[in-house]
Amino acid sequence: MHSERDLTVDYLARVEGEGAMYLKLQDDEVVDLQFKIFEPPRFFEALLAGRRFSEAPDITARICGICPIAYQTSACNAMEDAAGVEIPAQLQDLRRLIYCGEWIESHGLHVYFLHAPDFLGYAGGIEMAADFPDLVRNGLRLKKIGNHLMTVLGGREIHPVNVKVGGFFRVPTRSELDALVADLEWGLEAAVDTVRWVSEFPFPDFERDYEFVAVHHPDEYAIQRGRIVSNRGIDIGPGQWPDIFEEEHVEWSNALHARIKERGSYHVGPMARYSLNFEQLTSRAQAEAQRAGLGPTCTNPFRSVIVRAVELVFAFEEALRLIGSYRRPEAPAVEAHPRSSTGHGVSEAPRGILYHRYAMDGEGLIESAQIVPPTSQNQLSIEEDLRDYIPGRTHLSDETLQWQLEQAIRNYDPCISCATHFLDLSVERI
Amino acid sequence: MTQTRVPTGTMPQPMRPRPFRIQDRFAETPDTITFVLENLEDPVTPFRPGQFMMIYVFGVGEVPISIAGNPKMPHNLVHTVRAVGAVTDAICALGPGDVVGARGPYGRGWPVDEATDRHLVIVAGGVGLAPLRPAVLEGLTRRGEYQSLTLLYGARTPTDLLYKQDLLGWKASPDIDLEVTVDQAPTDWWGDVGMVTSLIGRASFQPSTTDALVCGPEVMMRAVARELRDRGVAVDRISISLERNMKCALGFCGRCQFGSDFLCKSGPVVSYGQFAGRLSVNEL
Amino acid sequence: MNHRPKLAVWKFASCDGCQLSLLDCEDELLALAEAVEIAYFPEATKSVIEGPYDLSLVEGSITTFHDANRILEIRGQSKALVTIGACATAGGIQALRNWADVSAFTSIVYAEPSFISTLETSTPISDHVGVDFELRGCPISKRQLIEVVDSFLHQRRPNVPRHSVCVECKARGTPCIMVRAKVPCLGPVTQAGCGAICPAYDRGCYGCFGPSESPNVRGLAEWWTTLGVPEVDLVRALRTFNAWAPEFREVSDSYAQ
Amino acid sequence: MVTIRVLDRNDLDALFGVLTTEGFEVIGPTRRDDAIVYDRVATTADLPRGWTDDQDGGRYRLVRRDDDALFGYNLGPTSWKRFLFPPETELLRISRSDGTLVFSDTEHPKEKLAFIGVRACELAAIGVQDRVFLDGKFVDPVYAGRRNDLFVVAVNCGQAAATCFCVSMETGPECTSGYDLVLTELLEGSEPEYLIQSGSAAGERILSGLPGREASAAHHDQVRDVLSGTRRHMGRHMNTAGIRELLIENPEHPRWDDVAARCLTCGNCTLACPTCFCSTTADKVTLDGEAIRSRTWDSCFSLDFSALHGHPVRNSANSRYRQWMTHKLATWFDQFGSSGCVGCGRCITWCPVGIDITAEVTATQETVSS
Ligand SMILES: Cc1cc2nc3c(=O)[nH]c(=O)nc-3n(C[C@H](O)[C@H](O)[C@H](O)COP(=O)(O)OP(=O)(O)OC[C@H]3O[C@@H](n4cnc5c(N)ncnc54)[C@H](O)[C@@H]3O)c2cc1C
Ligand code: SF4
Ligand code: SF4
Ligand code: SF4
Repeated sequence: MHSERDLTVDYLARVEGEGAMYLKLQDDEVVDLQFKIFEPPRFFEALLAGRRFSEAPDITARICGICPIAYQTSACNAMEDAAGVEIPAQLQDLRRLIYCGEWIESHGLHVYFLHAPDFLGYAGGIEMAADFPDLVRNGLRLKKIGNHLMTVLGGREIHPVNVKVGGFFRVPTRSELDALVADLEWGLEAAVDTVRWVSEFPFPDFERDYEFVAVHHPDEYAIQRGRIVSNRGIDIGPGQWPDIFEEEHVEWSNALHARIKERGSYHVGPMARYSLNFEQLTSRAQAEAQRAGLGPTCTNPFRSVIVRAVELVFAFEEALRLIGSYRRPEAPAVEAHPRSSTGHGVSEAPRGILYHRYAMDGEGLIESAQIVPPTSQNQLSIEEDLRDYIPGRTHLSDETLQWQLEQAIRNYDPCISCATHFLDLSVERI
Repeated sequence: MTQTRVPTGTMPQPMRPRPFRIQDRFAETPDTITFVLENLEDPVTPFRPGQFMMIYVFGVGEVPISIAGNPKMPHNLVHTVRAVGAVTDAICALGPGDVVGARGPYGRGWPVDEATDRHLVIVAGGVGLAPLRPAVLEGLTRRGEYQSLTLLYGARTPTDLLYKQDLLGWKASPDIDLEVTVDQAPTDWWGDVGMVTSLIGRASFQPSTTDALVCGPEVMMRAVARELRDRGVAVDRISISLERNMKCALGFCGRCQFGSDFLCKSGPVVSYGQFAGRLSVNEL
Repeated sequence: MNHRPKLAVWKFASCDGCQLSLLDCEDELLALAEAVEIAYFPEATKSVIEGPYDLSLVEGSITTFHDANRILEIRGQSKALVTIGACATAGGIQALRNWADVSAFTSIVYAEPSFISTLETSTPISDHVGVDFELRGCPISKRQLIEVVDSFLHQRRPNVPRHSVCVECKARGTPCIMVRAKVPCLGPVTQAGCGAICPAYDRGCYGCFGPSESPNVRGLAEWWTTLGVPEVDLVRALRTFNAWAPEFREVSDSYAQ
Repeated sequence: MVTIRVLDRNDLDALFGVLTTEGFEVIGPTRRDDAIVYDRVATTADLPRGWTDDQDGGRYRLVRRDDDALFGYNLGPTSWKRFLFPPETELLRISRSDGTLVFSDTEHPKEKLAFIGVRACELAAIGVQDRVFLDGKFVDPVYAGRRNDLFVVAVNCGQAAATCFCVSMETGPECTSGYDLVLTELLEGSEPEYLIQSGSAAGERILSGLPGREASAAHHDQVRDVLSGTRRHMGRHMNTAGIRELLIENPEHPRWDDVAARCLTCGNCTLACPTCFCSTTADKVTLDGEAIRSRTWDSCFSLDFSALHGHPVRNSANSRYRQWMTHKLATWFDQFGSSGCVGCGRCITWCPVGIDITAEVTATQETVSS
């Protein structure tokens, strides 16, 4: 006798944006699986055409309210590549600092509000607060510190106004940054506690053999700049992106799927960064990771929550270091003059690599644009995780299975707004 | 340079209201409510007819509202409020036992003292009767001091009339000549139909020794004042009560300016003679 | 606690930033969750409580047939409906398609345009259903969001001034950037609410809160041209996150000709 | 008694020192964001040494001087009202308890302010706001609290900006009253010198504790020359004869439409003006249920300012510009016994589209008389 099941999640919760999952099962076999992104398309690549190169950071920030700094940074990197300008070290440091703010805010939100409730069996962070008020309050405070850092440097936390091609409009004063130190020091300890707390969550046994792709920089745990590397031999500059990666368009989704040419799926995000750049974490972050039971790589996607917490420790330490060594740059930005050229830019958004490519004309007008956000890159990997996760677990009730599958999606902290520039989960059992 | 005109030390905030408890609430019309307020800090709130209070609703805001009670009975504060927006809606939603803030009284009232030995003609339109009610009550108390006391009152429909009990009593009283008119009326209506201006011609008073007090919508006040003037009432013997936005009632916020005057200080009651020019300027 | 008002948060075409603003109210969030019942807010919680809802916050613009119908249903289930953010109040940046040929747009982005169903236009929610209050901004201000939610809880009108950004800029004490540095600024015709951030960070306001209560956009445009701003840049400046707002659109169209 | 001395820059630093020791918070001119603004200053090193301002309608630039003048500029965007009448002030807190409302005045920490570098027109402007906030039936405690212990170090202007017209308004350039100490910066020698004169007992006392020299006749001559030079170089002029009647009697003048086409109704002029005092008051309710009532700067250019039953009385730009200008130059006389304009020119410079109150007056005068 065959058992046929359909599981459908029409509207995935606790992800940024609108998506769904549809799964068709025949016995233990996955017959059909679609991770759908129905967030309406907004056509950013098209509407960028004809805009001035200097407008790209502000316009592309509107692709995603959760990680605007990532968009602004990748856009700046690409435009600076096109214009052929180098960003001096002090301004790079400031970029890194504001980016730390975004990591703190985004990871804080995901760990405490979006992901932890899955492990502890709550519908959401607010419901969790009823039983663990102090914990949730700490999560909020931690996240707020990230937001505050972005506000001081960027003017506001969502769609900051201070980032521009070439650097910043205005650079902060020493005293503005010093005022952040006490909070960041508190945050660092709170992040350490976070690692210890999440390391005790119940994790399913589930390991996958991913091709991890992340940005790598010889001098630092890569955030705002670097080359693209993988554990299977990729090591390219951002400009070679189109040689290695491609995007395909599937019928069920408003988001393009990115893949490695010929090889297929790959995995970007905290686990990729951690596994590829472990050596460059601070010793405290490494020690906390080890204490939490992680080795130098992590291949259980459910444990990404620990990796995010480790990255929180890192981000706080890094922010403190950057503030400690801050010297106000002479000029807030270097001039970028347009020229007819194409530029590529990558940076590590909280969810993984964010790639931008622009072609501009001699007047500085954008001719074409391509934006590949982390969630598009992880789509195949997410679908594969789901396929692999099901065998041996089909005895579970629809409800439990559905919850666990949703959780498997949330492992990626998918950002659907990004992916469409992109969830409903449906499982059908035949 | 050191400013010695004012004493140093802590001064109370003049914007601070005092708590008043609603004792009673009557619906005058579907959107207009009369409240009787009890001062929770002082036994009395003395005022002059035509003055107003700033009434505060928790979390919503503060608005100027005329005092509609009897000046001889200052133990309670009576207000009639028409719900037209954020604060007035909130006030009208309150009931007995609720507490509001109130500060005042503020402003220049009706010149009832100046009118002694003369004819006192009071003309009201719609809710404009609220600020005039204290003048009517004062006029009745001091009836002997006036040659005559007339109230001409117009409203859109009989339902829109305020103080219906008062009106019936006044109608029956020999001390006051009351004429009431409405724009539209059902068949059982006891008063007139037509504009309030049409009542002026019929009322018996001696224009040259008349003081008129007028309150209603601005267009109505202009029409009434012109009619009174045409009958021979001196323009500076016609008083009107003007309305402008007010936030402080102390002369600080600047909002109640009407040309050269702050209505919170030189108004709300002003002389028509002085304001006729300004009233004809658009958007002043 | 007796009946708490039910709050729902809905999403249409948008970046999620405005609803994230609610989660960014770190100091108020838990108190808010006590004052209201968060009945529908998928970005924050799986749990769904059936309508009707006392207050619906709607983010995003209408860009698909499906969404044009969905907003009708939401309106039907909502006692009060407040739109949040430039997408919902003016069509957002995606309203730039309203000047373009959408099929061309689709083929620029997607390899298989036939998979994509979308409307020709991106339009504000108020073009489709009655709206009780529009909260502007790209993104909205947290402070104003709390004010609006609180005002609906207490049935009072939100205190959200509609005057120009200049009022906040002067209160903040920033020397006007257009006057002191000839930097084109949309502040004088843009609604306050952000706290006049841009000029404080040494750049001109780019109009993300949309037109102010009585914007003389043409007057400002003429002044910009005297400052040497090319007309094409003027048009671009008016065509960003509130491009489809009538007061901005009218002037950008007249300069675009 | 009036004491007159001559100080050099170091002696001036001693003045900063004495004021700080006496517990004053010293506010003075300093360079920030490409402008000279008023903010906390600690020593003369914080002053804009060697900088001046170049101003015109809708235009302000900082320019280097070829000397070390500390007060060699005219006026920046900040006016002193910012400190006496702050942009936002909490007035009250209201809480609900035991079925009643409890109103508590917000306590404001006592401010002992010393202003350094107040110009003659600004002294006049403080005088104008004193009449608004202190001399009426009600006294504003916030203003009074800041005003009472104010110590004013004024400066006679050594130059006039292209937007200045204090001579027309009879408020400057010479400081004649309203100060505790007044300085004139003398730039003839190799190092700037400062002739300082007391104007109050408090000034007298502070001055007596300062170093410095006797003033010579030559010093006095220099002061006279400085002031007459400034008087001759007024950048703007306003004919104030009959101005009150002109504006009050011409509310329907076509010039109002002309300016309305240009005016952005942004309100900058009112906010930059040192005498404008208008405000709004609103509640903010915290989620734990306390209401906070605060007063913030407002402007007759905002529609809510004149709202009656939801509709503004002054809806057109025309009527709002008319309210502003008529109030400044005409109805102010009736309300407060002086002009509301002191001739500082800030509204001209800081109007983003350069609308010029003096030019508007002239245009109206010309068309009315012809
Ligand atoms: C001296 C005086 C006496 C008054 N007496 C009464 C009275 O006895 N009964 C009565 O019902 N009404 C009276 N009014 C009118 C009443 O103050 C307004 O209806 C009320 O302010 C409207 O506020 P709102 O918040 O309900 O309306 P909204 O329209 O929501 O208010 C919007 C804004 O406009 C202001 N505003 C609107 N209308 C007025 C107005 N007419 N006057 C001042 N500010 C206004 C409010 O303060 C607020 O700033 C009086 C007004 C004045 C000036
Ligand atoms: S009106 Fe203009 S010139 Fe006159 S005091 Fe005000 S800002 Fe200065
Ligand atoms: S000009 Fe306008 S803002 Fe200034 S004081 Fe007069 S009414 Fe108030
Ligand atoms: S005159 Fe100038 S500063 Fe004043 S409101 Fe008009 S445009 Fe703004």
